Amino acid sequence: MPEPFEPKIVAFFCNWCTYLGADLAGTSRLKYAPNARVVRVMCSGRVDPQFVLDAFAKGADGVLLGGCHPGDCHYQEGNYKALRRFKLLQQFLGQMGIEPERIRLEWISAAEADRVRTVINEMVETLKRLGPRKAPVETQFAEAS
Amino acid sequence: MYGLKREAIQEGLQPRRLPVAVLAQEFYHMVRRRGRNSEFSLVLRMALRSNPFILLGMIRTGWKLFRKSAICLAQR
Amino acid sequence: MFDPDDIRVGVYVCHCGTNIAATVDVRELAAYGAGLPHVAVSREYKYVCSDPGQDLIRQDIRDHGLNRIVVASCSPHLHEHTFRTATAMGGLNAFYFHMVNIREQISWVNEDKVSGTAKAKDLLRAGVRRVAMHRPLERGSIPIHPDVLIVGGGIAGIHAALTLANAGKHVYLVEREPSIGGHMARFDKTFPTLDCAACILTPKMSSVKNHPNITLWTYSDVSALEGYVGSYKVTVTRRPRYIDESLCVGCLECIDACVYKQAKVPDEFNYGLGKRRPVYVPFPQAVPLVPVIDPETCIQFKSGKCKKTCIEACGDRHAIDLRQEAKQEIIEVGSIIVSTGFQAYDARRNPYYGYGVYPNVYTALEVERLVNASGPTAGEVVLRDGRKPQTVGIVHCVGSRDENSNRWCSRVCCMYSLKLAHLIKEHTGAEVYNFYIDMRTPGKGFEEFYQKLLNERVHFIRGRVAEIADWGLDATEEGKLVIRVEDTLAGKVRRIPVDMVVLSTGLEPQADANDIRRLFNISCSSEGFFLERHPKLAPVSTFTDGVFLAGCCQGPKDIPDTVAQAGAAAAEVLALIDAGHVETEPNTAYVLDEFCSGCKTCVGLCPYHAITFQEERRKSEINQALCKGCGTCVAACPSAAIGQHLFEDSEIFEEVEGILTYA
Amino acid sequence: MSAYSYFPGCSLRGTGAAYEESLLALFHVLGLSLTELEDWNCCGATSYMSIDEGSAFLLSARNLALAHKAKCRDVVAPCSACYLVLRKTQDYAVRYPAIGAHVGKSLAAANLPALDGVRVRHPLEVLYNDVGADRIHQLVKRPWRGGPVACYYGCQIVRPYHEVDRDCNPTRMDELLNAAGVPTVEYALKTKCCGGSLTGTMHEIGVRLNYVLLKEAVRKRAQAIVTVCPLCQYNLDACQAEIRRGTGERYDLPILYFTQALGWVLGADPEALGFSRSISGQKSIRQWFSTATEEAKAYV
Repeated sequence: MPEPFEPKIVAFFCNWCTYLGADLAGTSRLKYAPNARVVRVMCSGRVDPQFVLDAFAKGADGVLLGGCHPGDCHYQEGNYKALRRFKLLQQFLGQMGIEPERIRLEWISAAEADRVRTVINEMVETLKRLGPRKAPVETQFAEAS
Repeated sequence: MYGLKREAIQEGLQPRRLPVAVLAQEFYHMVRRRGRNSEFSLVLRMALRSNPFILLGMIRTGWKLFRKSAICLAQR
Repeated sequence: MFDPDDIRVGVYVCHCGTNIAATVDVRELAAYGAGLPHVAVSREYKYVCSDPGQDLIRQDIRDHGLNRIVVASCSPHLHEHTFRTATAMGGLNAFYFHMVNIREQISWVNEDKVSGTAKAKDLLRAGVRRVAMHRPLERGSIPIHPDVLIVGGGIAGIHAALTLANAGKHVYLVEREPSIGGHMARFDKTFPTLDCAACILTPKMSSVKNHPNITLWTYSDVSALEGYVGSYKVTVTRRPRYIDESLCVGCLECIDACVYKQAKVPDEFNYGLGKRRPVYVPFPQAVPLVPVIDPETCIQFKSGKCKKTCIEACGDRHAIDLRQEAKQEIIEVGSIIVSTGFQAYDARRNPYYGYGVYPNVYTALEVERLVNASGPTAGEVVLRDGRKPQTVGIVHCVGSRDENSNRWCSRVCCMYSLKLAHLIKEHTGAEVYNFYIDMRTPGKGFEEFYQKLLNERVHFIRGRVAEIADWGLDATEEGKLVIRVEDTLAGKVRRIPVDMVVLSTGLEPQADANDIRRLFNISCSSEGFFLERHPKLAPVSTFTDGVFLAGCCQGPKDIPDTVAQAGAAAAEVLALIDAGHVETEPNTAYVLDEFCSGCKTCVGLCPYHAITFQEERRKSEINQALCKGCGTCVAACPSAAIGQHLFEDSEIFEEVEGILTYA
Repeated sequence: MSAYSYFPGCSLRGTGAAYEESLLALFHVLGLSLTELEDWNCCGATSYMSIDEGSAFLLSARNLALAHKAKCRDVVAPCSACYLVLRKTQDYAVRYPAIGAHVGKSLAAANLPALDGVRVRHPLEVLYNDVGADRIHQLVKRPWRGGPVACYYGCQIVRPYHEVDRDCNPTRMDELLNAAGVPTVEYALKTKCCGGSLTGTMHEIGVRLNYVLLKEAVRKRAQAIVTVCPLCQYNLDACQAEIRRGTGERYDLPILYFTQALGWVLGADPEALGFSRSISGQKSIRQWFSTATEEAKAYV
């Protein structure tokens, strides 16, 4: 019997809000799906679209970006930059044949441990429904770039 | 709460002829039979099964209602 | 000597007692680490953060020639600093270290050992790949400006200010109200010792006024903040009080001279139980003792047709200046203490308690003013119609421990309710009923105080009050307020008629806590109180360096705890100032000249104006002192000409690659 | 014209006949269309729930599905008990997957559509949200000649769901009546229980509850009580004679439906509002509502 599909999510969390929210989820002992692997960045504004493309190219089933709520950025407005890039990126991924649901941007504050759990669980659900990514995209990206 | 009440009625834990339980049972049977219920026959059946004497006390109100055609003997 | 290209990684997997070991197979993980490329040593250890654990790292660096360290343990927010120091002690650059979080992100949030271990392997692999890319870095250093800003002049702000000022530091104390003193100035007695709040507070208030090292600005707000730890630029807006503080001598003759012979305006300090004139001091012991003119109610401001008897009374002191305008003060400080306090829960939000509907339903703070000798009734506990209450009901947990309003326990209500019960009984001889859910008296002398009240024959009924209403069922209830409650000890519903109801309202964050939070770039916990850096180990620090917390803005607490916390915040500030400088993270961004095309995309992106464009070289340049290290410009540079120390593209690519490569 | 499905419920075909008459008259005056669900069945009420939970949800779900089938998804349920049972079914079907699956399967077996998009509405909330107090104010045709009234909401429309009004201190009926020129009194017991079926089963307790409600209304100088539920109306109405006998206190208050009061003010035919069906307070009712026809014409 084949093993059930367990999607792999690469999550880029900002140091000041979402990463702390995930820490709080830990100290609160909230349980959530073990599918996300967190990469810590100082600010969601640091997330270069290339990181996301790279993650997909290397086999991620989904990418989650986490930043501070609008107006709450530790660096004043990095999260707005992230939002702008995210919109473009989502469009671009669509053209690459990657479903827009595979990438998600969420504002999660240091207090919102429960949100971390919900978002990750939801995303795992979504990705399980979508199934493994259709085409090995590496070639597509190679052509695109 | 309903869970407890349901269990109590099923197990017969409530006092015999407790009108609350009788009402629930009569209501249930009436709706099962006809889909809707009629207040007149519901109250009549409940009273007959729990304590027929309370019907005497109801005559006065019942008569008033009947006069105002707020209850009728047959289902509409 | 080792070949610099010869990367030798040491991997340390922490059990954290059973915190990690229970749901991650640490032995398997360490064995897996040993098999990863470049790994020279891979160990598991009970507590890597302990002294022997750190020694192990230092020893291995020497014995095995390690030049990169990876620790798989808790969150970097907890122990990154510890392990960097250990790495440095072993003789390596502190930044040849990377931390893998397998506790907060795995063992605490996952129950299944198999999937947890698999996830841990992914993260460890990513960490090992990343650390190989690390380069040696140096920390920067910022000098600390020795002046301190304290926001909020309640007991927390006052105590912190005096502590710092006594240590010889200059303090700016900014208070929104016309006087310092906060909530404590409104209390009559303090629990459990029943010493008079004014007697212990007012001497401290006048010391603040007279201290040469304290600049006190009341009736003022912090309106803007720039900068960072060590050098903050603060804009304080001083609202006009229409009386010049430097000229006023506090004789208060202007108040007596006001054309309003009768005080008519509901008085904020007494929660509207008393009246004041348009020119007023909030209370007799106010600091500074300088009146305020309220333009909303002053005839001169409203119609321009006042006889201005106040100016006449002030005479040649000329302290009254009706043309005064808001003034901005700009100061530089190195550190900040936020002590903005709490607000009481608005009892109107529980309509079933009838506050605002029935005049004889009071909040606890109102009753504090009633029992206070300097309050609106000169200490007489009387109802609004002048009657003395025969029976009084005190309802605990109004706006606390309630799914429908605030879920937390406000910590002080049980004790202040007991105190009020005692005072009301003492003042009126009334029968006093306390309605409580649980009595919470954890403090020095608190439980003894509760026992004392029991002996005083105050009634205690255990149960949350369902409703307070004025409808009575029989003659004993006519004209009374009826408290309906389930007495959970007697197991029945009771109706208790009383003359007066006191609602013990809980503590909640200030209405504008969110604005304050944004201003100072700090976080709130989910209930809205400011978030401390660590609940146990850094209880007065925030995630913004140089900003500290004291008092109820961080969570409900009583006066002793508030003062202790204020002292702790002052000590943290002193440590910072006396160190003279603070080390900064080296995670700044820098421009690689050879790739910079001079497109200026980055220049406008930087919120700190750290990026300038060098016209003659046609290159961007990043000021290392101004850069905060967010990395937005790095992500935006179309030529990949900007790098960020510690968060290089190459490092992150390696990390992602590590996560996704199946071993 | 807004269109609604109408679920009368068993009571409105019995003791609550005046409610149905006045509701239809009022909706007609307001130009709202009310189409009775074809072949509706009993909502199950609490009694059914006490015997067989599974079928209880099916009973109400069937009605909701009928509304979906009729393509008129706003189901107006005037009886508070019907409203609550239907609303609860809709909620539980979503909240508890097991119930949802059970309901879904049974509906499918009966060739009925799912519950998607069906909204359970109470006429009070329909008037407040879809018509609005301002519009009611503009449409006033007759002056209110009665005394001040106590608005009595009962428990079921405000708890646990808050779509009709707030749970502790609902005010929407007061707002609508005030907009229509009907004075209301502050009535602290507005969401206290009327006893429900207890007047039939545990008679003394039921009467006692109604006594408290009436006493407080009179103390607040209300001259009538306005209700939103056939059972509340019946209890308050029918208990008064017995309370008179038991306590010697004189109670003879008209217990009206809010649809009767609004219907009167907005100019519906008084004959169609079912005033004559009330047991108590007939004297006031005759004074307030019957002789006024000519004067009302003059007023218009």
